Amino acid sequence: MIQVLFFAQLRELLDCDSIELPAQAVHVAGDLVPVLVTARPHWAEVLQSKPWLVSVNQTMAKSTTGVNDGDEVALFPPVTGG
Amino acid sequence: MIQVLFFAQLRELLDCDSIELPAQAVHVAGDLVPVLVTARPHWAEVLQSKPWLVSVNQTMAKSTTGVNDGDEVALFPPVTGG
Amino acid sequence: MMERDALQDLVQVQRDDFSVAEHYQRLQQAAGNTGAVVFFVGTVRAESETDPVLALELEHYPAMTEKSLRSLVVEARSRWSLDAITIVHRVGKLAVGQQIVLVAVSSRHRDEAFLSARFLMDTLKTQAPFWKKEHRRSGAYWVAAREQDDAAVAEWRQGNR
Amino acid sequence: MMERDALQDLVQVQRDDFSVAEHYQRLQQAAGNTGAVVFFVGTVRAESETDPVLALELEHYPAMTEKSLRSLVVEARSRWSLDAITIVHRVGKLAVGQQIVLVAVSSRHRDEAFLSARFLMDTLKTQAPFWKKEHRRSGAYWVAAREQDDAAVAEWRQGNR
Repeated sequence: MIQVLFFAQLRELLDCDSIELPAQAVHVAGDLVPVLVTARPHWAEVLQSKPWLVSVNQTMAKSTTGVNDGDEVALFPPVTGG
Repeated sequence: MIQVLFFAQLRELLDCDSIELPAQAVHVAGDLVPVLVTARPHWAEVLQSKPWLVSVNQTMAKSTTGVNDGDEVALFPPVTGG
Repeated sequence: MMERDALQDLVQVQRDDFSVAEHYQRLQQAAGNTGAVVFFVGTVRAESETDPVLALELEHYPAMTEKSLRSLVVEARSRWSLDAITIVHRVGKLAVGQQIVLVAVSSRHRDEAFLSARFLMDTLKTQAPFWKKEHRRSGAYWVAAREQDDAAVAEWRQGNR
Repeated sequence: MMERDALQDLVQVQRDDFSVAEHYQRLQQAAGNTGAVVFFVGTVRAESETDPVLALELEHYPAMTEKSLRSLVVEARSRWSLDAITIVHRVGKLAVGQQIVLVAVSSRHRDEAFLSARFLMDTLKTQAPFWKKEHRRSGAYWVAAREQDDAAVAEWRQGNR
């Protein structure tokens, strides 16, 4: 399984902290949004409204970054700390 | 009269904190070294060894900056604070 | 939640306030008073007079935050010769005027201290997983990322800062 | 020997040590916690292991020193939007590790705080009438001005920093 976490505005819009996805559907970070939309069609509008950032195992990822079984993945808006 | 102050290495090399010069000899800051050399020939070597900085009334001056009776002028090496 | 990189470095994410005086002392001791120290402190601003920010809520991604800050410290050390680095970032709800973040660097030379402290703040703003929500009288709003913050990091990457 | 420019600004030349904590507090209060504070502190370095600096003697031109520092403050305010500025510079004999100079700026935005603090240090180094004499085991030596310090100021004047 792949653990998917949501943060900040995205967490609020989906009203969800995290979900699990079967590992076989997700090969790279760019697969996440389409797989999530298939799993939760009512999230389509929010997930496709902006290019959310993705991290894989707590490191910023590109859409081509590989995702493996057991990984922790997160989706979130651009960061605004400091 | 014009009050001439010396600081740091220049003060040590001349072994002098300050002297007074008659105002009529000095029109601009660039006159200072030649006038001082005339007044104190044994200072010639030190005064002509480097381009010392000049201030007029506590403001950094160029060689063309005017000098008037009653002004306070200073000669010193490049500054090294901070 | 404390992690050390080089023994001289301190990266900390915390709910409580921090003491600039204590961190200044720690940094100087860790670095051996090496010549130049630059400190940056960011505080919560009211922003607007008509609808002022009353408080700021800082969310973060705990498992990732310190990891990402430590990687910025490693990158700063690869760019400049630095003696000690401190990054402290608060999370939770902060009132106007409260301290949010501290970045401090000690180096033998002032240019390196200034550049690296600015680099750490610029990259922290766009790469560390913190999110700000403003609580104003009229409601609560997530802060939008600023394009000039991304531009600043691009300039560092291209060697133009 | 204390002079204020804007009411928020403090320019001070003194023999005694200064407290970073107290000056941080004063600056934040004077500025009204406006968002970004950058502090620079310079300390006496040993420089060499074989013939270390034991102490630094700082001479200045008392009638000119604060006047020149105040003019740098005025120039910084003309370049950036700043809320409060502090410059403290010590004179007299200072042991290795002791604090020499503090430059601190508060601004609404971090870029302006970083730039103005660096500008003040760069210009102070080449324009304020201080001279350093190093006391080493082998003797006492006047510190030579560094060409790169003049180059830094030239870059500011040309708008390249």
